[in-house]
Amino acid sequence: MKQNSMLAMILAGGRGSRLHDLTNKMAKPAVAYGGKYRIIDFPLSNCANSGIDVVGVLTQYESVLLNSYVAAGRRWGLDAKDSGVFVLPPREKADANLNVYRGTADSISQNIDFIDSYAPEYVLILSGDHIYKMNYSKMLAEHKANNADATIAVIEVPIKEASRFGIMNTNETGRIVEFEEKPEHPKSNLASMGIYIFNWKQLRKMLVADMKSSDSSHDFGKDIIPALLDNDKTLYAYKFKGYWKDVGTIDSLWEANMDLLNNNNELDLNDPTWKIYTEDVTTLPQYVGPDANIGCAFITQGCIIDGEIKNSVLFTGAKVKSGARVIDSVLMPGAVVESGAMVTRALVADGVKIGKGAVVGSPDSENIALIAKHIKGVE
Amino acid sequence: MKQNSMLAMILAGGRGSRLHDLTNKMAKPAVAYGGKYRIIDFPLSNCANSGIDVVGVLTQYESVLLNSYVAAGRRWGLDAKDSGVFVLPPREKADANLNVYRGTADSISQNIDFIDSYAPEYVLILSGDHIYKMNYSKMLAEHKANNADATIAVIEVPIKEASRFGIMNTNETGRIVEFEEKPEHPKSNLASMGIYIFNWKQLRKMLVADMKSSDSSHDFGKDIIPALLDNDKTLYAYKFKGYWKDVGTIDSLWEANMDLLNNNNELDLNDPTWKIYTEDVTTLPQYVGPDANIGCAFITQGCIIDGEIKNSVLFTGAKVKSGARVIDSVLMPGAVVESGAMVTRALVADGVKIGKGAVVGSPDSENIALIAKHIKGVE
Amino acid sequence: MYSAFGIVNSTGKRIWVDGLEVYRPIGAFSFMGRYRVIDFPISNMSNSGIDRIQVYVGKNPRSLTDHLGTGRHYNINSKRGRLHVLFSANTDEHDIYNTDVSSYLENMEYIERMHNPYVVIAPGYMIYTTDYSELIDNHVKSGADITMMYHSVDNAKDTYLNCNILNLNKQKGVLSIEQNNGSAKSRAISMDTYVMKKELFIELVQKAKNTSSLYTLADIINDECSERDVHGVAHHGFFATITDFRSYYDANLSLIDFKTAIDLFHDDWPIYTKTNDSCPTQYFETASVKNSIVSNGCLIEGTVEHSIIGRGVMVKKGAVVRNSIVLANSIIGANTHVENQVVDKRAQIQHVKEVISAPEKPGYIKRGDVI
Amino acid sequence: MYSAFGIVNSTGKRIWVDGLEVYRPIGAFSFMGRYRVIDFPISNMSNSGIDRIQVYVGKNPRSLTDHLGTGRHYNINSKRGRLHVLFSANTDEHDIYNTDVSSYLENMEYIERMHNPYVVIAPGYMIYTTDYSELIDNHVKSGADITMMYHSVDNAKDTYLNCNILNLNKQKGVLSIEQNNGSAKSRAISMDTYVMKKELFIELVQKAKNTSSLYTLADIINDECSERDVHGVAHHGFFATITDFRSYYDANLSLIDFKTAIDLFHDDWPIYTKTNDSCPTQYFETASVKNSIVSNGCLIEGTVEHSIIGRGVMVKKGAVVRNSIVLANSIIGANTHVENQVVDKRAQIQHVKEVISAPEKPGYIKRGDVI
Repeated sequence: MKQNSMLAMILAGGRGSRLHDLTNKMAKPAVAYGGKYRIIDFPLSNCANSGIDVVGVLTQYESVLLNSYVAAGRRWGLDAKDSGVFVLPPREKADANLNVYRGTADSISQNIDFIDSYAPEYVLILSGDHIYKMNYSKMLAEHKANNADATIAVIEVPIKEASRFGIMNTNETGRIVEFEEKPEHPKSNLASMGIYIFNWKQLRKMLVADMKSSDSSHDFGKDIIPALLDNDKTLYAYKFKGYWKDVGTIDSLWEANMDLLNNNNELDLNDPTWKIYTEDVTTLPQYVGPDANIGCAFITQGCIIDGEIKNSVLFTGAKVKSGARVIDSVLMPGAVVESGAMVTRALVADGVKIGKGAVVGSPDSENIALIAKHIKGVE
Repeated sequence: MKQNSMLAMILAGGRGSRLHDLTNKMAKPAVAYGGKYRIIDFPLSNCANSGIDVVGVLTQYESVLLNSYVAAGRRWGLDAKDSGVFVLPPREKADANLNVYRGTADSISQNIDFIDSYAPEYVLILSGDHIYKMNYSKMLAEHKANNADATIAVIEVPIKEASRFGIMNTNETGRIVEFEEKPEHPKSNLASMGIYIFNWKQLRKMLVADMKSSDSSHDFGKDIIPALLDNDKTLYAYKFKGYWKDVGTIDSLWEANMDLLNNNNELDLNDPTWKIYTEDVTTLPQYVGPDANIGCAFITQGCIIDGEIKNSVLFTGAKVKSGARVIDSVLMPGAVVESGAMVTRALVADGVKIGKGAVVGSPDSENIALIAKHIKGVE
Repeated sequence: MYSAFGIVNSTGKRIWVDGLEVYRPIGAFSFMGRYRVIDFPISNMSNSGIDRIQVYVGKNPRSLTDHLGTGRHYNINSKRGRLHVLFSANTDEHDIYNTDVSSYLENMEYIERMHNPYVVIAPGYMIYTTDYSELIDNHVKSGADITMMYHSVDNAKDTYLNCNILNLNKQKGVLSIEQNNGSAKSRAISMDTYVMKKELFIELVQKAKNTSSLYTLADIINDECSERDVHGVAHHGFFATITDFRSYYDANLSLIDFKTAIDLFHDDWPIYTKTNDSCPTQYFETASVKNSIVSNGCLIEGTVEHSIIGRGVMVKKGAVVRNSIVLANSIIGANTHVENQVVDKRAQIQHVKEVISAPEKPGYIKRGDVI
Repeated sequence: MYSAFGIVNSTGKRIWVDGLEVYRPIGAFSFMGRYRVIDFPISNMSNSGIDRIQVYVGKNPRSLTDHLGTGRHYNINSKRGRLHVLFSANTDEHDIYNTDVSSYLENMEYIERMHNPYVVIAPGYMIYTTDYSELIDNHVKSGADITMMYHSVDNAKDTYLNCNILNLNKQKGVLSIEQNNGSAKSRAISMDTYVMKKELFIELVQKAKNTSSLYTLADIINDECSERDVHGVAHHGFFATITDFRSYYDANLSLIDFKTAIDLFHDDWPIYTKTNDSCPTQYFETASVKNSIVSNGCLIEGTVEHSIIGRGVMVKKGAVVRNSIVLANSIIGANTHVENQVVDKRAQIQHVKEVISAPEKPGYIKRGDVI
């Protein structure tokens, strides 16, 4: 088996503005999730576990934190001899000025030279902001077995929600016969997960043509996939079963965290055969004090708990003082809840402090409260 | 001793257009040197050997090769727990569009958040395109001993060449009293090496002010240093003795390579106490064939030599066939000289092939011939 | 700072821990759930700017070499620096010839090759934090031949009995080093931590060998006290020696008190260890945890009090764990009651419903045992 | 591809090399100046997509563990994969009980923990390249219980005498495995390379132990040949076994011929090794080098012919090196003449001006010797 026969490119340029203040200073893929992870740990760990050696990460918006985070490829074991995680922001070239990426396809087009330098047979295109575990080597095996030009991972969604997604209509062999972006009357419930395998030589040709096309929006979903279908290329759907979540809003980010509290949650972060790797943080162990009262919670190292925690997820270094209560909430890294404070149905952002006796969130709120600034105590 | 008390920032955005075709597809700091190195290996290895853990590399022009090259921090051992080499290209922010770096100082200003995240006491500013070995921890010790606001490394140049440099005029204690950029009538022969140590808090203030100034060119030499002197800050010169070379032209790049052939060359790449680290390339060992005739040469692993080599430097994977002659020349990585060909006073670029019986370069040429395209053989 | 290399040694002959030692050397012992004992001396060195560290390992090197790797997780530059594991061929722990000095002699080639003028020697079986760069500065400024660290205690009558004590004069000069015989309460316990010139170190090792095959470094320094300037430096802060089962148990449990812990851990002094990439710990509805240290990757349905829970441990419904240290990947079965125990790695308490020892004599469940 | 883990073992009892072995195990031997012997099996596995590799080491583990590190330089993912060094407590090379089977038994816990259904076992003392993923595919398709590799030679009368041979039927079924007694020229030499299910491997190890304490894996497979489907697969390309001093010398020198080398090295099959960050080699005016392999970091002023020059070697003015292997950091002094020798690491030829052995009996200069 030749190594590097498939190279992965992760699209991580998005701002994720519906996450509001969480993404003011960091790109969406860098947002924290699940106690100790960042969202981009999922595609990166999936790559490592699928035997992919080289990963390009296409960044653009507020990328300093994201860039330094993914550059430490050791976190996912992607720092061996011929492997690596490579940050690929827009750049100035001999024949082109510095310019933003015009679309998902354009970001790949502008890095053709990078991909060429590894001469892969296949290129895997991924999103940097989805939470799921997937073995891409199985998808590649299907792609090869189908002798496909492109393979697109799909997940079954409830048919009534299908009109929110890009829907793949397939024949009985799984071959894609039609692609509809957010169709009003969906014909199938197979939603595209934004995960594509292409044969590099063929994709390369299409990208070169697409770059020159003035009426293209340079997007995989809007331009490349329809063009492939128009040209009668063989596109196959790869059916994925399991947990998959696109955390586009504060509510869905909160939900995705709450999903971890289910007794047998589908994501199963504890599975030793498919670990999700992340930053190795140096902290104290998790301290549980004499006044603690913890029930139904997901809590990680560096937390110091002396209050009540119910149905909540606590991230690295979160502190809950004696007499404080945290219910149905998410405390992001370093958040502090002072004694007597009460946090309900809230997402407390990184390092934010809830002062003594303060009350944030409410059990009856429709939406989850994002607490992105310190809350003064009530004396 | 607190770790990370000094963080290094390497300015590596320059195109180096006087290196012509060598820098069409790569930034100058990525240019090959000395058989197996790239120029940027020198500041990066110096950092590693000086005990610096975190290095930011400011890139801009054709940075894909440079970015992936420096991102593999393992090459310089800069991949331990809390250390790293971080690529810092221009980026889009919540309050700013994607824009090129406007000058050396601006590239630092645009990454204040990156530096702040490490909270260093001192920041070391380096050029990515100089060849030298230097212990920055000694420079820092002098900076501390002098209680200086800034320390600038200087090297003595012949006084008649001094007008080509930025010249530091110092008093008897080494304190800088005046800085003149390329003075017509230099008062001293202490040329700035473009290596600065600043106290971060102070520099940070100046940079914030400089960003807003409309008549600044946002350059360390032109704006920041003069401003510090104008404000009566204490700036000291740190005298460096040893090999130092700015390889701005094909001739000087060739010369710097030829310097390695001296019996006791000052750069001494063989010193086990100050190694220069670089990419670990997987190649065969160096093969010397039955017809080889090698005298006065610097040759590295992966070369296959069966011809005559005199007074030349051969880079990784260069091949010289039986009956070929290479004299007073530099063969960059993967260059091939076919049998019967003759190469004299030339620099053969990466992967370029000199065909059978071809003759390139001339013993009497004033300048070194840069051979950047395949040369057809003479049958 | 003056340039020094580091030596971490735990092959001295006095340190023998029943139970856990069968499987792994003291340095490899789990500590506070997420650390190993050896993480402390190595992190101290790394934080002190020492990036060339020799670790001497004896019997059962696997667990230590696995844990140490190339030292990247201790923030040691893998090119310029080096965490170098050196082996002793003489691996019988009970062999009286198996001294620290004999391990240095076996690897003298690698000691001689060090470029650094000074050496810092620290034991692999003591838990403390200190800045060795200050100690080296102190050593150079004082002009001493040897600088040793000590920790003053007032409970030396019945603890620290496996340790050496220093007899000091008013100027903190070391008059002699002898084993603690428990005859006095207040003692200066030797921390087995030394700074000296590399050359002197080599000279002492040779001298120890020429004097007696059983001599340790401490023995020869004791002999040299009268001739040389041996200086003692006091250590403040948390200090524990892991020399027997009881001291292992006590040192762990004492750090459950957060006030004690901050006497050992400081914000600018990270204690590094090797990550296992475990996910956070999941507490279920029925969990009740108080006054404990809990590692990642656990599934907790039962009651935990005043205990240390290692990585990946399951505490099933109805189980009670009290005053115990549960090592990684053990299972405390449903409705079992574990009190005053050290439960070693991968053990399972399933069938026996009560494993309770007297507080003054904590029990030990062997690695991998299913009981 | 079917999922397999790898085992590299060189603790079998038959392999004993005089001279170099005193300092380090065969896997740690320098080969062609820049490699170690063990780089070949590990690179084969890494290139075949095997990323969990157990390396069993016996006596003198330092040089091997230093060289292997965490396996990053073999392109093994350090999280998902693992280059796991396992030790044998029984470290006496001459001890007849020190079989490969005994080292597996000692570490059975780590074999059992592997998730992969198949195992590939390769020796740490043979030099060849092959794609194990094809071998595994072949194994699964053929339905064999065990697949073994062999290399057909026609000089088995006076070489490969330390090796096993396979007796094969027409369908390449293995009828028996026996030691090469030199009775025939044409033989199928066993490459000590096996593919089988993990469960069968564990079963065979247990069976070997129950049969005899001296049994090796090859012995028990020989016993099982009649009961099970043991399939032989031929290997083509360069093949060398390092089982004694002479075979070490010959294998090295044979690869000076570039045509032989390309029978071993292929463009898409990198042989990884650990870099030493040496600078390129400097040839001076007076140098004359022909027909040789030269490593980096050398300073060459003298004459070198048909030799292998290791890293950081100095060949001084007027010196002549011919038909020799000079290992790292040795010095060939001015006006000395070295012919038909293996000069071990850090040796210095200074005072004796001629070190010439007969071509049929090459000489050996010990590590660090100054002569």
